[in-house]
Amino acid sequence: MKKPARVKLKSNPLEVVIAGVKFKNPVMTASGTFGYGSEFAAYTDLNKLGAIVVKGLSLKPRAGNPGPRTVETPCGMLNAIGLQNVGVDAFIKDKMPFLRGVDTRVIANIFGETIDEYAEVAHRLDNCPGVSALEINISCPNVKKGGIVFGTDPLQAYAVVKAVKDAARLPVITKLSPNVTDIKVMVKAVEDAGTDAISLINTLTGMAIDVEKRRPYLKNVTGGLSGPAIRPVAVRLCWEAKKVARVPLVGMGGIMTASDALEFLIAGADAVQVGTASFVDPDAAVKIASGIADYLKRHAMTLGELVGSIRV
Amino acid sequence: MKKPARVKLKSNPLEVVIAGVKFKNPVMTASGTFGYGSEFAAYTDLNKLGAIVVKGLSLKPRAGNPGPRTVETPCGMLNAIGLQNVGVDAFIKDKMPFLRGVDTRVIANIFGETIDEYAEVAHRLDNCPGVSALEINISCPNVKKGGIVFGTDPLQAYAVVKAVKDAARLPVITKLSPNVTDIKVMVKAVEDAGTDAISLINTLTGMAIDVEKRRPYLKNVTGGLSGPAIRPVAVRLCWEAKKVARVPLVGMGGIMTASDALEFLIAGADAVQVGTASFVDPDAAVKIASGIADYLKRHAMTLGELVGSIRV
Amino acid sequence: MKKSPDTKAVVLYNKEILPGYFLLGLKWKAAKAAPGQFVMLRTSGGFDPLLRRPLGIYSVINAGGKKTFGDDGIELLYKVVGKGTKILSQKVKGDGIDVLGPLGNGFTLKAEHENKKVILLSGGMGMVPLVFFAKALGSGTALFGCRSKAEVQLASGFKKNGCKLRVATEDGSAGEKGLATDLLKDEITNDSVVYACGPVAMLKATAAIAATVGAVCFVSLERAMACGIGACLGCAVKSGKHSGVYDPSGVIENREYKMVCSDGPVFDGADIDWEAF
Amino acid sequence: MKKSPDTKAVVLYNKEILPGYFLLGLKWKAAKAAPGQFVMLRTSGGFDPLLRRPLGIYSVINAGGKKTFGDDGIELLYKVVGKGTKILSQKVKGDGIDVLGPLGNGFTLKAEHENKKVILLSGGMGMVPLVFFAKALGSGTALFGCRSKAEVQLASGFKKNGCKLRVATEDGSAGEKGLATDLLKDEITNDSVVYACGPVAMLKATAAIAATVGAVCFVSLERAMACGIGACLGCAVKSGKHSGVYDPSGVIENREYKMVCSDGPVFDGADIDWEAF
Ligand SMILES: Cc1cc2nc3c(=O)[nH]c(=O)nc-3n(C[C@H](O)[C@H](O)[C@H](O)COP(=O)(O)OP(=O)(O)OC[C@H]3O[C@@H](n4cnc5c(N)ncnc54)[C@H](O)[C@@H]3O)c2cc1C
Ligand SMILES: Cc1cc2nc3c(=O)[nH]c(=O)nc-3n(C[C@H](O)[C@H](O)[C@H](O)COP(=O)(O)OP(=O)(O)OC[C@H]3O[C@@H](n4cnc5c(N)ncnc54)[C@H](O)[C@@H]3O)c2cc1C
Ligand SMILES: Cc1cc2nc3c(=O)[nH]c(=O)nc-3n(C[C@H](O)[C@H](O)[C@H](O)COP(=O)(O)O)c2cc1C
Ligand SMILES: Cc1cc2nc3c(=O)[nH]c(=O)nc-3n(C[C@H](O)[C@H](O)[C@H](O)COP(=O)(O)O)c2cc1C
Ligand code: FES
Ligand code: FES
Repeated sequence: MKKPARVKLKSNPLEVVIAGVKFKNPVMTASGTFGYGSEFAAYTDLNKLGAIVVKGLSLKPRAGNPGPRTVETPCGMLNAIGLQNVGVDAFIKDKMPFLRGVDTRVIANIFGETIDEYAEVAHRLDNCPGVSALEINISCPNVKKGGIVFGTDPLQAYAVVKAVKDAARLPVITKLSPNVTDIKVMVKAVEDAGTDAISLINTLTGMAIDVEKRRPYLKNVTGGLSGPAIRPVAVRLCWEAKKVARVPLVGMGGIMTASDALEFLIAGADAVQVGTASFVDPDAAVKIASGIADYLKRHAMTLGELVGSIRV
Repeated sequence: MKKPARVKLKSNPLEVVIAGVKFKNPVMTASGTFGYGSEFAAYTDLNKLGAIVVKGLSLKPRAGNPGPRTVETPCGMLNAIGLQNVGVDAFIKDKMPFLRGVDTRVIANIFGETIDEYAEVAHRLDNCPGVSALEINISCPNVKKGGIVFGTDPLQAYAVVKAVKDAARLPVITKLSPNVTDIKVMVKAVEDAGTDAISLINTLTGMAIDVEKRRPYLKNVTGGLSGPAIRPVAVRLCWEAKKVARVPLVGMGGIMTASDALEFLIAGADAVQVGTASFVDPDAAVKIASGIADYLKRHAMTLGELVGSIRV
Repeated sequence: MKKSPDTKAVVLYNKEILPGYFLLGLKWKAAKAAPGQFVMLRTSGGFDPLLRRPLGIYSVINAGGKKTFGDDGIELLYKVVGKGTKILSQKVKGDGIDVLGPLGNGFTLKAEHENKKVILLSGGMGMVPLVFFAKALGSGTALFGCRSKAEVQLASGFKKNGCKLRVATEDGSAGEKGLATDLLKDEITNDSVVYACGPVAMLKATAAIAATVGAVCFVSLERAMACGIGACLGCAVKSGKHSGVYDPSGVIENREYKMVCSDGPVFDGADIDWEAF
Repeated sequence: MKKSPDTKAVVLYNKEILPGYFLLGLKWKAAKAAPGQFVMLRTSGGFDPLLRRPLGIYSVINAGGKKTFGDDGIELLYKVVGKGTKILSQKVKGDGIDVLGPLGNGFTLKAEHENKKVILLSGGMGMVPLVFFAKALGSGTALFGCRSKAEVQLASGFKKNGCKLRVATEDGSAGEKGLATDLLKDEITNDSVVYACGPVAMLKATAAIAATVGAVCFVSLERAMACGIGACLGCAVKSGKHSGVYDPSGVIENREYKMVCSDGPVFDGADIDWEAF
């Protein structure tokens, strides 16, 4: 036992391989909460991130929803951005050069109003140097067409993932919605379609009302709830997904600290994503990665031993 | 317009009729968070409550789950009580005499492991003086049999409600689970079965992990998430249910203040229930009722005008 | 039917008596309390932390009593362990705090135990209710265990209140090296009555030792609490009326759940299913 | 690539200058700021409130400058409106506060506007960035509107910084009775450049008045902000490059969304789709 331990000390104890891609640590920034990476360059060391998952990309640029688009709720926030983004071509042309200069992995979060659109976006990213994987957003609750429909119907989810797998050679992570009766059905559907990994959870659909105006705070009426408020639901879904999943899981939902991230890893996630926390502290993801390293050292465990180590 | 306004001033502006039952105000205490009422007698004026919904009752007394049964989460708490209760007969014999002495409505929350058990509990309460309505808990996530299975499957939900309606003449409120893909399907199912009103939401299923011990905090592993954290989800579900519901709605989930309660009323609930807030402040429900009265006065509105007044 | 009782307390002082340990004096009208009772207090006006925090009562301040502040009130003694106690430690004189209580059933010396040898056994913050109880008793043998010398001062109240005090530290830096239950083994006889409060492992061992020698023992338990008044049924411990001797190797079946907040926090040590804790 | 910049500020003072209005002096290394920029600060260490709060910069404190505290830092002026500002108001000298910034693009007097008549128009707390701007300009006409006499003092900084000040109160209890935009109608000519900050209705009216007389106008907007650095895309306002005159009755189509935090908070008033606000 002693020899391998010494070998491990020399290598990177946080390294993790998901869907064939090696990440320097299991802490990624969640899509939509970290822009295209450059926005955070002045506030954190991007080179210390496991990966940057960029804002959801569609075929054409999207203007997004009218404002107000966000509102704070107890230990959380609602957002209805409406997937405003520069479009996949502008992303490849204008955003990737910066990202290629960062020593981290780039995961492109993709979105479409139709299955064909998903496939086309995936296809265009497939040949873009520096993109390590695709994350399929089948679960965004804030757009009229697509999004949540694909994310709550196993047949539709299957079709989207299948189309993306056929259109691209890049590893595919499918991001699931929590707004379903049984996450296990969704896990099986996207696995059957060939997804290489699963990330969860996207936001819970919520709503907040300005009682003085008797109007919803968000122009879009409903929005996606994120932040620490949803963490117990996210950990539970991650743990339920783990029971049936054959592919690696990437857990998220309300991770603010290393301890929060550890809950997901212990529940069975191979990696985590940090979302809303980056708004509160732009350096959160980096701090969380180092907190996980501290924990592993303190408990003399490897990351592999930690993942799924929950005893119920 | 002036005359009716003066008439209204003399009557009770908070009075509301739900399923044929008149309540002095639209603020009830939620099942499981207010014991059998007597526990709170020293801390609040029970006579000022719209109704007391008692802890879920089963046919036989239930011991409940081993502890720990609760854990705090960000702006919320998880519970896995396991429906510990004295059983319907002891309730009628030992708890009702006290409750009959309180000048408020009593709603009996009922639960069964089988459809027959639901029907039998309902039947025994049907002849108990002082019980004004039944609330069917088809949505408790913390017991092995029954509970959540009935609450997430429209056919099972239909069967439970139908059986209770056939077994009792008391008005029936069916309490829905938020852990479903489409609340509208559940609304329709229980309406078709003849429910007189719908209450929502019960807790969201969640989980929290002690990362030092790498064990779930709750002995039951998962538990029900309640408190302000879930309010945006609850308001959204209430608003969605309202779009299709023909029967009155009783909204709940994270109501801590009058303003929170108003969100539900504005979204379309005819009344609200206050749960976790009573732990934080045993007088919360009474304060919320008086806060709603203040709001109506300040905005020169009737309760009827307020309900469903949201403009989207 | 009573209206809401007075839950409004005002901070008289909030002193760090040892690093991380605070003595909180509260002016509070509702300050009628018995040893072993506790209060539930809101540490913040917001909802994170959401729930009240349970704290044992360390002493009662009576206008005109020994400690005179011109006010009735209570003293709490707490250790900063998480976000609630952290926020509490930042309160200053004059701040308002919402306090519910006094709650639960505390320590009492029953008539049938009056001639027995009284042992007050505590570990760490478990001394809080027992120092209060010592004041009521005016005598007894106090056994106190803690990590090291730094915390020994916590037990000074026992001596002030007329008890003989023996201390054990885990690292041997003060008193005897070892656990409070090691001292207990010295002191206990079949004619002792033991009152204990501290970590669950200590209480479990205490119940076993008492059962072995045939002594009576009462323990004050801790559980995460949401309501503190017996309503949420969250603070359950497996228990039950039985009169047999506690057998740590056996499993006691068919025990009811008791609520720590309203049935306790003080229980007969023989009445707890320690295996299920 | 930079590591995390210094976000640690320390409270120098936090004075209630008017009931409900606080002047907060922060010692802060990162205190390089231009008028109209803002900071995002964490009001509590917990997660309720969760998000940072945006506050405009009222002045920069320079060691050796006019206001000498021996420290570099900034001054913020805020009104207590909700839970975040409430918590903020309880901070005392020496407390740490986490501050991100300075953020956004503020007010500048462009070369092509240097010979125009400068009007600084503000309502309520909207005076904050404009008093700072006035200091940089050293002259100009300041128009300030507020509810009543009690708040007039907020505008005193304009005079100190060399501006002519005219005040309007809604209730007529001080200055002229009416709105700041009533004063604007008096003062504005086609050769004016107006800088405005305040309630959205005021800004909308200002843009309309400026468009009518053919003046240039810049407005500082407010939106709920999650990140403050252009990443969440939450603080969007409908805008777009166009050079026509603003027509409040018409709808301007095909305008892009701009982010208040990173594209603004100061925008050309003619560049905002006021109907969609
Ligand atoms: C009846 C009773 C009387 C008590 N009397 C005292 C007292 O006199 N002085 C004192 O310092 N403490 C006392 N405690 C413990 C005290 O309630 C906890 O330390 C406090 O609630 C922690 O709150 P927090 O927000 O600071 O910590 P949290 O952030 O909630 O948690 C920090 C750590 O403390 C643990 N913890 C949380 N709640 C409890 C709890 N109820 N019991 C045990 N561990 C807990 C958590 O597991 C975690 O590891 C008492 C507890 C009970 C049930
Ligand atoms: C760029 C910018 C600069 C600002 N500069 C200042 C300043 O210098 N001084 C100052 O006092 N205030 C300023 N504000 C407004 C300030 O951010 C809000 O008053 C503050 O965030 C309220 O926080 P709270 O937690 O106290 O209130 P909350 O509890 O969040 O809300 C209380 C009330 O304030 C409203 N509110 C919340 N957030 C905002 C917001 N961002 N803008 C407008 N209304 C809001 C809510 O709708 C609610 O009615 C600025 C806002 C922006 C966007
Ligand atoms: C402002 C905002 C924008 C988001 N945009 C996207 C998106 O474009 N694509 C996506 O898959 N998820 C998006 N999400 C969801 C997050 O990636 C993440 O799943 C969710 O916020 C839960 O994690 P958190 O609680 O850590 O924020 C967004 C979330 C927020 C708050
Ligand atoms: C400790 C606890 C026990 C509960 N027990 C029951 C129950 O017996 N029957 C039931 O229908 N709901 C039960 N609930 C759910 C509540 O009635 C309510 O639906 C939920 O807590 C959401 O409301 P809140 O956020 O205001 O607490 C319980 C909730 C809590 C916190
Ligand atoms: S804490 Fe609620 S029953 Fe004990
Ligand atoms: S606040 Fe996030 S983009 Fe402006």
